Amino acid sequence: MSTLHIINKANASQGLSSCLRVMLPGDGLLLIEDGVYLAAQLPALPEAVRAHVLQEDLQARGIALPGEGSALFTVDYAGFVALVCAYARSVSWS
Amino acid sequence: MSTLHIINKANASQGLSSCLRVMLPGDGLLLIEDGVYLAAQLPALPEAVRAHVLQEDLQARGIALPGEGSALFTVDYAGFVALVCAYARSVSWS
Amino acid sequence: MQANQPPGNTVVKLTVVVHSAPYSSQAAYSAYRFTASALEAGHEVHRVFFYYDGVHASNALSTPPQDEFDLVKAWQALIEQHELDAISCVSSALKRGILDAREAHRYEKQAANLAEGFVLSGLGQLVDASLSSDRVVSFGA
Amino acid sequence: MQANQPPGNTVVKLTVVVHSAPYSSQAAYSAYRFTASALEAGHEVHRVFFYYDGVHASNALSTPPQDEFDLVKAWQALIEQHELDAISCVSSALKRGILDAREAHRYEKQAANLAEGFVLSGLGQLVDASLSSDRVVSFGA
Amino acid sequence: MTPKTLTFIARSTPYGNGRAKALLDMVLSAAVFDQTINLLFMDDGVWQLARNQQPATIDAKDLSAALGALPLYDVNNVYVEARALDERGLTPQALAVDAKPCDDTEIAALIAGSDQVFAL
Amino acid sequence: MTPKTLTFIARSTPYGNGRAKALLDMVLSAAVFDQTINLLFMDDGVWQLARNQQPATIDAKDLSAALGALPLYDVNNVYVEARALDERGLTPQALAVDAKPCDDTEIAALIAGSDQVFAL
Repeated sequence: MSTLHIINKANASQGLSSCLRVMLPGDGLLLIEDGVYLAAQLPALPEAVRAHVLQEDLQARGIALPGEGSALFTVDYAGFVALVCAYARSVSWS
Repeated sequence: MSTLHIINKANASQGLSSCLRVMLPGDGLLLIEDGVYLAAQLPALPEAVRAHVLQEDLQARGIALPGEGSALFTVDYAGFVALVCAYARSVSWS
Repeated sequence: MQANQPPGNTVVKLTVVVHSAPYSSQAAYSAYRFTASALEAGHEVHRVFFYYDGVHASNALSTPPQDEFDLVKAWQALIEQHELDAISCVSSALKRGILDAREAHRYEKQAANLAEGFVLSGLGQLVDASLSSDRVVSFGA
Repeated sequence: MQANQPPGNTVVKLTVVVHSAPYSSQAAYSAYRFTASALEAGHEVHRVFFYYDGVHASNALSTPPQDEFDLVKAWQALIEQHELDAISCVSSALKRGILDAREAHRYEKQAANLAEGFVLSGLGQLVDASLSSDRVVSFGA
Repeated sequence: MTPKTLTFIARSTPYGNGRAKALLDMVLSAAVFDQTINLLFMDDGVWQLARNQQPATIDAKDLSAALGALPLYDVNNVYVEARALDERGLTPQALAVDAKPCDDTEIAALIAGSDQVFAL
Repeated sequence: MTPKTLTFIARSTPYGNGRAKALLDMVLSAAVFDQTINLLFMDDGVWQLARNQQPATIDAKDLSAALGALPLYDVNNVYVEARALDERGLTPQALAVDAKPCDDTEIAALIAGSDQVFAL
C-alpha cells in the first residue's frame, strides 16, 4: 500500500527534496499551504507518482498552474480528505 | 559605517546566501543558534568581511570549528553585545 | 490512482494532529478545514490532538480582531457540533501557559484558560488514537 | 575590525526586539541572554519589545517542568532588577490570548494573564524606541 | 531631530505564516513617525506581490490589497529584489504593487544607508 | 490486536527549536505501547546525534543523553540517513548514539512498512 507525501513549505530544501528521494512508485504527492509555490517549478517526479495541489491554497496566493502539460491534479479540501483515505498512510514533510 | 549580519538558521538558503550577496567590505557576520552549524562549511566570504560565531551555541551543539585555518572568530555573549555596539546597525536574517 | 483505490463509501476513522499555532502558521487553519471536510464527507474523526505549538488553539483568552477568522471559536463550534474528542497535550500546554482548572489549582496559578470543549491529557492519547485509527494526518511545525 | 572601532567604554542605548516564543525557538532565550549581557556590560537597554510569537514570554500562566529553564520568570527577574521597559505588542498578545486586566475586562474574558513586569502597548512603542536608540537588535521568527 | 531611515525587509510568504502581516504592521506604524521608510521585498517575500491573490478561500485577508494602501501612508520607497522575482518566474510588470526592481549592490546600499533595519 | 509499526522521522536540529524534543517525547510515549517503533534521523535531524553536546551553556537539557536512554525503552530500531551525515561532515562512527546508516531505498521501505508515520 502506498504513501501520501504532504509538502507545506515553499522552500524545496525543507521537505520536497528529501521526500522525492524516498518516494516509491504508486506514492502520491500533495502540495498544500506554502507548498503550492512549488507547483510551477516541480522537479521531475519519480516513476508512477501522482502529484496533487490544493486548489484553495493556490487561489489564495494567486498562483497559476503551468498550463496543459502539467502533471499536477488540483484537489479541494474534500479531495484532500479523499487522498488521505485513499493512501495507506501520510507523511507530512513540514 | 558597517553592518552586522546575524544568521540563526542552519539552512544556508534561509538567510546566509541572501546576506552574503548584499554584504559590503567592512561588514561583519555573526552565526548564532542553529546558524553555528554553518561554521564548518561557510562559503567564501566577501572581501574584508569578518565572521564570528557564538561560543555558547557552538558548545551546546558539540560543533568543532574547522581548526587553525578558520577565518571564524569565536565570541561569547559579551562579545555578541560588543559586536552589536561596534557596527552601526544589525540585520537579523532569520 | 489505480493502485490506490479509495475505500469508496467506507467510513474511515481519522486522527488529526496539529503542531502549529493559529495566527503564526496556516497549518493550524488547514487542520481545521481538513477536519471539517472529513466530517462533512461522513468520515469518523476519532480524535484531534493538539501538540507542541498546536495547543495555542485551545487558549480561551485568544482575542483576534473582529474582522479576522477566529480559529479557537471555529474549533469550539466544530467540537460541540460533532462531539469531537479534542485533546491538548498537557505538557505542551503547561509550558505555553494554557491550563485547565485542575492544573491552575495544582500549580497555584491565578487563572485557568483552557477553552471549553478541549481536554488536557498526555501524549499516550495520541499514540492510542494512532493505533486505533485507519489514518493519521499531521499539520504543521 | 579597524573600520568599526567599538565605542569603547561608551554606554550604548539598545532596543531588543523578540519575535519568537519560549520552548518553541531558542531565539526567545538568546534575546534574554543578550539583554542580560548588555546590562552587565553597563549598556542602557532602552526597551525590550516582544512582538509576534515573542509575546508568549509574557504569559503568567506558563508552567514549565521544574527542571527546565523558566524564561518568563527569568525575564521578570531581569525586568525587576533593572527596571526595564518591557512591552508586549498588544495586537500580537490579544490574538495569542495574553491579556492584561484592562483588555480582559474590555473583551469580557474570564481572566487576565499578562505576567507582572510586562506592559501591553502598541507598535508605535517599537518605532519610537528604534528612533531613540543607538542600536536595535532583533531575535527570531 | 533629523529624520532617520528605517528599512524593512519582507522575506516571508504572505499566508503560510504571520510574518508578512507582522512586518507590514511595523511599516504602517513607522509611517506615521515622519521618517524615511524603505520597504524591500526579498527572497520568498516577493510572493507577497503576486497578482490575483484571493485569500478569502482560506479565510484570510488580502495582504496585497493592504500593500496597495502604502502610498496613502506616504510609503513610496518600495523595492523588490530582481533576482528573487526571476527565480520564481515573476516579472516586475506583473506585480500587484509598484516596486522598483533592484540588484545586490542597490540592496547593500539601502542597508548601509539605514539607521535601523528590520527583516521578517 | 496485532502490533502496529509506528515510524518517527526526526528532521530538526536539537536546540534551535522544540521539535526535536517534541518528537522524542512522542517516541518515548509510543514505546510503552508494546508496538514496533522505528526512529529515523534525517536531514538536519542528524545533528541530534552529534557528540559532545553541552547544552548547559544555553540552559537546555542534553537531548543526545536522552536519546541514549532509548534502549531502556526497548526502542532499538534507530536509523540515520547516511547522505545527511555525509553532507554535514559527520560519520556513523562519530555519533553519540548507535544508529544504523541507511540509504534512500531503505528509508522508502521503512515508510512503506509503517502503519503510521510522524515527522517533526
